[in-house]
Amino acid sequence: MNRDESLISADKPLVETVDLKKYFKVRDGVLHAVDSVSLEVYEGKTLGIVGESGCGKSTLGRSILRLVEPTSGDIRFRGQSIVNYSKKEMQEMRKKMQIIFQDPYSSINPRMSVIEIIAEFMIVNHTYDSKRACLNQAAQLMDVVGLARRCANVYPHELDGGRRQRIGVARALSLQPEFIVCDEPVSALDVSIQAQILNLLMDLQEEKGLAYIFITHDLSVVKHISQEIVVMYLGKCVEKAKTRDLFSNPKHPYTKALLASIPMPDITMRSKEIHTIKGEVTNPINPKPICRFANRCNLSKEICNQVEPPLKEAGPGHFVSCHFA
Amino acid sequence: MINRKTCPMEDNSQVIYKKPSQLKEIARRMKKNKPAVIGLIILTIIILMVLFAEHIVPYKAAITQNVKNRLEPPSGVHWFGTDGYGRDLFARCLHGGRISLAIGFSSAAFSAILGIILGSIAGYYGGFTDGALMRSVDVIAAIPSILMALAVVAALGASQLNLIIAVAFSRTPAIIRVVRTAVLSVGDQEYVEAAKAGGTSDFRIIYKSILPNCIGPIMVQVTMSVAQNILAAATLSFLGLGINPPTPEWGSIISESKEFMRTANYLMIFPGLLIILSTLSLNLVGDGLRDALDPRLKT
Amino acid sequence: MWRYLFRRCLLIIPITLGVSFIVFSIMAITPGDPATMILGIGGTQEDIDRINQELGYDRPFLVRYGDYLYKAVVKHDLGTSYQFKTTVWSNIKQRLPVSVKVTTFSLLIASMVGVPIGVLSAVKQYSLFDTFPTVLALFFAAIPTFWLGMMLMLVLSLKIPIFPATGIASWKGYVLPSLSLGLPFAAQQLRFARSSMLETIRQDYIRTAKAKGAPENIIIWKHALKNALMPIITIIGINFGLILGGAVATETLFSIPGLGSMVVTGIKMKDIPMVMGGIIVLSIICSLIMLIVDLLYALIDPRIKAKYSRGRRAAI
Amino acid sequence: MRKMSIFLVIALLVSLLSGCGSSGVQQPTAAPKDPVSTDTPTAPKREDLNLSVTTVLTSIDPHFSEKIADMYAFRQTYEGLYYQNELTGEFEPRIASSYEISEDGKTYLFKLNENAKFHNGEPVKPSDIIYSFKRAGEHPSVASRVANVDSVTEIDGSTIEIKLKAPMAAFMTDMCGVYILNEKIVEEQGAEFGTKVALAGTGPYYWSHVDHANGWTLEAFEDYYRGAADIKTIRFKPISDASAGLVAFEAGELDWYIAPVANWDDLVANTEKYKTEIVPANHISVFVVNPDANPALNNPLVRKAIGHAIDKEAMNIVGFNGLAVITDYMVPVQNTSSDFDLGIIYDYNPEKAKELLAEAGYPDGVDVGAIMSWTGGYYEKMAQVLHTSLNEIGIKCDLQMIEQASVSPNLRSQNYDIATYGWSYYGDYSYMYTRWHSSQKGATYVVYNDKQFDGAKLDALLEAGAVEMDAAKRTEIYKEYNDMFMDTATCFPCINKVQTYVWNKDLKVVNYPNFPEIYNWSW
Amino acid sequence: MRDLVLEIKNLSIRYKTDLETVYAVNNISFSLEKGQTLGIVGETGAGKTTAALSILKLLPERISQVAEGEILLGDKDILQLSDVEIRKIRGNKIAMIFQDPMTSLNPVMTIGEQIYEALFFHKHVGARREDLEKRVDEVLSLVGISPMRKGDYPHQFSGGMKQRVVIAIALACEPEILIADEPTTALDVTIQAQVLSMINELQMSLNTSMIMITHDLGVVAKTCDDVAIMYAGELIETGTAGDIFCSKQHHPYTEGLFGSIPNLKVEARRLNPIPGLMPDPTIIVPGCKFAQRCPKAMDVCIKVHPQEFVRGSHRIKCHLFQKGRDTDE
Repeated sequence: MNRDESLISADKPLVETVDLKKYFKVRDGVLHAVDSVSLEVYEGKTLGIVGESGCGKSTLGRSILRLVEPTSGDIRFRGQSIVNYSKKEMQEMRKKMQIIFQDPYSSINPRMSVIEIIAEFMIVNHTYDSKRACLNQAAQLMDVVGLARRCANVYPHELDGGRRQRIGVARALSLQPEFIVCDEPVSALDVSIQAQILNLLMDLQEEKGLAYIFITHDLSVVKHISQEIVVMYLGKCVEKAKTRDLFSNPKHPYTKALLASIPMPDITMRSKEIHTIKGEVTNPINPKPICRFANRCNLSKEICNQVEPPLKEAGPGHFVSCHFA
Repeated sequence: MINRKTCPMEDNSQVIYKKPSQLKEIARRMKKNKPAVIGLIILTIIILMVLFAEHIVPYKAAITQNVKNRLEPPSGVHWFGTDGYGRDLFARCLHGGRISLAIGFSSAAFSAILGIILGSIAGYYGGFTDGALMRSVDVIAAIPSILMALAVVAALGASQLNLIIAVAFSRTPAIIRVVRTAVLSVGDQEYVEAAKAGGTSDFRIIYKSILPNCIGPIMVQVTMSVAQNILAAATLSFLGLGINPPTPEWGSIISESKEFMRTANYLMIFPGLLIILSTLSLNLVGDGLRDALDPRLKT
Repeated sequence: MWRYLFRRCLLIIPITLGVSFIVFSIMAITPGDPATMILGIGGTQEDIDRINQELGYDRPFLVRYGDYLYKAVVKHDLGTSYQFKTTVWSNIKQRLPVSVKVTTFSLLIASMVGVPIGVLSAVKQYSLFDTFPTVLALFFAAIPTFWLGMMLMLVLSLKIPIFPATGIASWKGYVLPSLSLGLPFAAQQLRFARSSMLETIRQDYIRTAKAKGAPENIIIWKHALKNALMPIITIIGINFGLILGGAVATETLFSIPGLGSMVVTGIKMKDIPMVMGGIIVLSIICSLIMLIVDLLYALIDPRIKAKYSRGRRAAI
Repeated sequence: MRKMSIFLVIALLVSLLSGCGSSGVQQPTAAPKDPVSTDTPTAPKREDLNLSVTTVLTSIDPHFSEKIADMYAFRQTYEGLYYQNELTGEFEPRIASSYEISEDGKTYLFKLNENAKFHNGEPVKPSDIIYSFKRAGEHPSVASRVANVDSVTEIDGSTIEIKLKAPMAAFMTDMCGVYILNEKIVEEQGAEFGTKVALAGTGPYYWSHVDHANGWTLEAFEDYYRGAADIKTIRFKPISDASAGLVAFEAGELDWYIAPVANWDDLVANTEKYKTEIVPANHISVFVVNPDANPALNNPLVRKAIGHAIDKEAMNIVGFNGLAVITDYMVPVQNTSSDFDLGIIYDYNPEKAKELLAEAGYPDGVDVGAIMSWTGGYYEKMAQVLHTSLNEIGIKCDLQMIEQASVSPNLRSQNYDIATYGWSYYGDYSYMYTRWHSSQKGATYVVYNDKQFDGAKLDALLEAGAVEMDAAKRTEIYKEYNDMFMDTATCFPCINKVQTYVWNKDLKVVNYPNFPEIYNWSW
Repeated sequence: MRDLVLEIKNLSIRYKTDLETVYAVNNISFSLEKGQTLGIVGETGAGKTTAALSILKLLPERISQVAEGEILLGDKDILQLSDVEIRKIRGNKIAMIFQDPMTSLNPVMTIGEQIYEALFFHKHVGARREDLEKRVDEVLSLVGISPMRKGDYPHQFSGGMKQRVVIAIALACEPEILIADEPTTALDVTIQAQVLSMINELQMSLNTSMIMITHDLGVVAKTCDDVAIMYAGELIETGTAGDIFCSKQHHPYTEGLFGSIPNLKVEARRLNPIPGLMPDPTIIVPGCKFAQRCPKAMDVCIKVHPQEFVRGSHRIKCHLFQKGRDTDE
């Protein structure tokens, strides 16, 4: 199955953002956590968002669900703008959009038992007539995500990270959403468990036709799961392309550096010098309108420190924001 | 890893929903903490004795004056001796404990309820609500609490209820702060965000997701504040702004005994020891609770 | 840093205003009026009305409060005591040093005894050095200060007359009040220092220090203590306020002319200017102490210092 | 953990045992070593004196304050024209050396003592006396003393004429309490007078140090016209806690002390160390009943039942360790103008009280409200005893403890059911006028409206007593008043307080019921 | 010639609490050669960190207990050393880099002071303050931080820079052995690359032996000469990097680890993770600890603890290879 082609055939995006911005006021000024990011997610597909810590990827994911209110820009679900939805409308909306969090230890309430956690959303949304029905449905969801039913009345702290993350998945599924933001769902897990969860997510996608935004800092994971990737740097989208294009032909120097930095479990690569880029990520507080990567970039020229590079199309469906791409 | 003891192999097809209790876990940890157990035993004994005071010594003995038998030292008849009116000190201490503990507990409960409501509102909503609330708290907290309580009692008049209000009023800022801090720390957790994502109402988030998770520090603070309130009430009584006589209360018994310091010091020693015992045991229980609720601290 | 200091000082103003309003309100609902207080049982109703009028007590509450504020702020006049006819300020001037002395001595006892022993017992956890002070601290933390004062008086001035039971004629006069106030707080600070130290010893950087080959005493006194000191300083600051207020009972017991006993008499006598002045000064002192605590933080912890130096606070 | 718990148990036990131990053993004789008694006889003669008072100094303005603590000092520093000896009731000349009364009893002529001087050295001028009387009239706390004064005029440089509005038997007594101040100094200090050192008095001592909180000092006035005092320095120290004060006395910090009655036996047993004396004070404590408070109290039989339920004996024991004097008189028995037999006595008789109650229509008891008293001290104790006795005979009531400052407002506004209160008489039964005459608005505890009482008659008797100059007739009038008054059953005198003085055995003192004259003391 | 600097023999470590006993490290043996890097790989709870801490006797005192074994540094058994003796080794002969740079630096001391301390504790008699300060500057430049910044406090540095400081502290006394406990886990990819390459370079230039503890096979591949794979407190497979990454024979767990990592080169629809979870470390089982999860488990696996299969430098603890020792290629 060629997944990339099926992507092109999809006509309308399920979820899209247009110039989404989220600024925070902080001690020293305005933090541009997400700055004019536009992206589209198609039904049954996965959009990967990659970036290092502090690049705004989590904020982006949360803004799409309006868990943090975006500063400006538009969010559309099936073409319908949801930015100005009231609290009540949003509550309706959230049945269709869900989120899975990074940390399986802090994302589920330690004072509720497993089945309570899974049933909670159904109870508050009155998805079923009775609490009992919600609990029964929750039990079935446990089967779906591969949690033994004997764990139903157990408290989360008695479970390992993998199982806890399964609870998170089950909870996200409980309202039968069409779209899920997966905010680094596997980065806190050991590799063997990570693989279990990745498999689970992909199986569910296939089964239910879910659309994912998959946020991660791990390029190998994002390559594995997504069809299209957005690379973010300091709140900006620096490159957006189909997975295969991005890995075979990265255009932005940052993407290149990222790819080069991944330690591969392969000693044949060993002789190769590890490619490193200088410097470290800073905070996008009161950023100047210049290329945000310029100070770490090998290619940086005068223009990089003067003009902000626009996101331009450098190939079919391949967007990059660099003066030299 | 799974704790196999709590996750027994069951028939997988059957979900037996039960409301599981985490109290058991806390109780188990408390049981391992010997000082806390001792504290709890002492506290229980004191509370039981105070509750069943009427069956041990009738209240009448605490208020019946007998000037012929005044200031008798402790004996088989009067275990703690008699006071300046010839009233049985043991009965007075026992029934006085009722008032003292009632003030301690109910003012703690009062300030706990108020503190939890205001503290969680401040912590959860933040912004202006938080700012306004916390500034008022700053103001009240800037007044020395005993003086504050004194002024309130003086304004409202001395009665058990007013004493409770006064003590609670001066204690509430501390509770609000603790609750707010706890709520703030829990409010950052992702499960709160998850609850929002699931369309849970603010109220439900607070009472279902936030409060249960910060009840630990709050409980500890409240337990400790019972002890502090007993001391505060005793101090108020000692300063003469306490409960109306002849109702006994530990602080006022000590206050009355002051003049007999030289001639009958048992009058002040017994109620003093009772205050110490009850605050001590409450502190022990509070310590134990803190350790039990925060396994991190245990090594 | 200086800007922060300035800002913090400014913050004392609204707090003091708030304090004055609350106290004024409470005093206003306290039964009785100044005139009957001044006259005692003598005098006629006309006299009472006249005096109340002279004192402006017949005016509405808010007018009285506004007047009080105006005089206090613009004319630096905290009013005149109904009881003494003296200015409130002269009373405060007289009593403040006494209160500050007693409080400081108590705090010194509390800190000098509590903190080192607490640290020691944390370091020697599970040994006798830990068990014995901890148990002792548990007891002392549970003792009401006035009761401890009475016991001390009973033993140390009655049975074995070493220290005077009243007054502050010499340094000896300060011993018993300071002990009775200081010891329960010492116990509290011991407990606190101990747990704070235990908490710090568990930190990663202590492990780093150990991995460097640092000797035990350097780890404790150089690495751990400075970090553990932060919460200890907080509690010392809070305790200063508590001692200052809690000194009321002790001052009464030992007949020490401090601010606390002044306020108590004021409350009983409905001497509004006296109560207002006393509590406002006490609350300003409390605020100042908290300010000092904040500054001490900055002295100890460079992170906090950096935070203060960064100037303007976040809008959100 | 285990070690800790074992420690805890042991510590608990030890503390309990020690508690029992120290409480079980009474050591009344284990009084501390008295530093005074160890003084060697060769020690230089002392010239100073340390005293204590229970409250802090209010003011040194004798027209502003009548607080006990202040009066102690006023007695030493200020003088009136005459002085009434507390023990004998005699009038002794002070600033005035003699006086004459006109036939109609309305004009008094005082001859001033030429030697009398203010502390600043100025002689006492008639203008100072006129000024002082005027000033006293303007100060509510002492105004009643000069209420009857019509005018004060200077006759010549050493004679003063005081005209009264009406003849007044107790004028001399009242006048003794009008302290003469130096006009110049008082006016100079203005509003500040009273708050700082002022040499405005004429007494044997002058203020040398005024510190409202820490204590105040008096120095002997060397130029005093009756000769300088033996004791040169008097230091007053406020000690609010009586027990602490006694400890201070025993430690030698005080030379003379009014001991708390609870420790009296203890002190008397140590006569080799201290000297002690009990002096009946001019203070009467009473219960007042407000007949308008509620229907039950409006019933005279109920009030009388209350009167018979007052267990004065127990009150004396509880409140005064049995040292005080039980009284049925409205004024101290040692007072000459009250030397009459009582017609109505409310003795403690619970049976009779119950009968009266049944007679009043309340055989099963009745709720009369609350007994109001101020917190602490003997009033509280008396109230507690009455509370118990009343409840025993079936009169239900509460105890209402309020702050001292709130007592008078409640009494004034008739906002009480039963209250305990008391007063110190200054010498004469006519003092009753200021307490009970209906013109004394505010100060009158019970308002005798004419529905139940003959208020006019009561007032008339008080007025007659005030102007009657003949001692025997006055006694007759007051006896009639007293009988009628007691019959209303609205006020029950209980205890005539005593002063329990204890002092350094080397000190020679003359004790008075109320305030000592230290001028007469010496080492 | 194998020049061993550290040898660990039959080390077993337990944590005893009131409630339970955790068998954290069970009978592990490995050795470290001069100038070489040994990677210890394993998942959370495998006992890697416990093993590493035991080398410096840094295990929490009251609850941990070395049941048996010895740790030989030269001819001395570290476990037998007194407190004073071990202090001379810590930071001097054996240094350690910890996982979280955010918490492993003392927040109230300048970084210069913290590096200086490491030198000060092991200074030679007669070393002057200036000399030590100079060395601090040297070490700082070595890890790529300007010596100008030695008066700064940890909070003024970013995560990567802090880790550099931690490394500087570790390298200050030029230790023979460096133990790096997941040194890059808390860092971003690009920073991880920077730090890793720096560690590699420094190790080369100083000829330090290193134990690299990690859960990331990529990191191991980049940095290690020898690899030990740990599972449930046991070393189940050891060998040279070549043995682990190139050989076809593996412990099934190792295979599972490799199968769990999404490969950047090859596209696969599904990953092949190991099913199930790590066993409860409080329970001792007679057989192979991996047997419960092992797809190739045999009856014998559950009953008998497997012996080590040795093939050159490659050692595997698995029953699969017990019989077929010779049949392998």
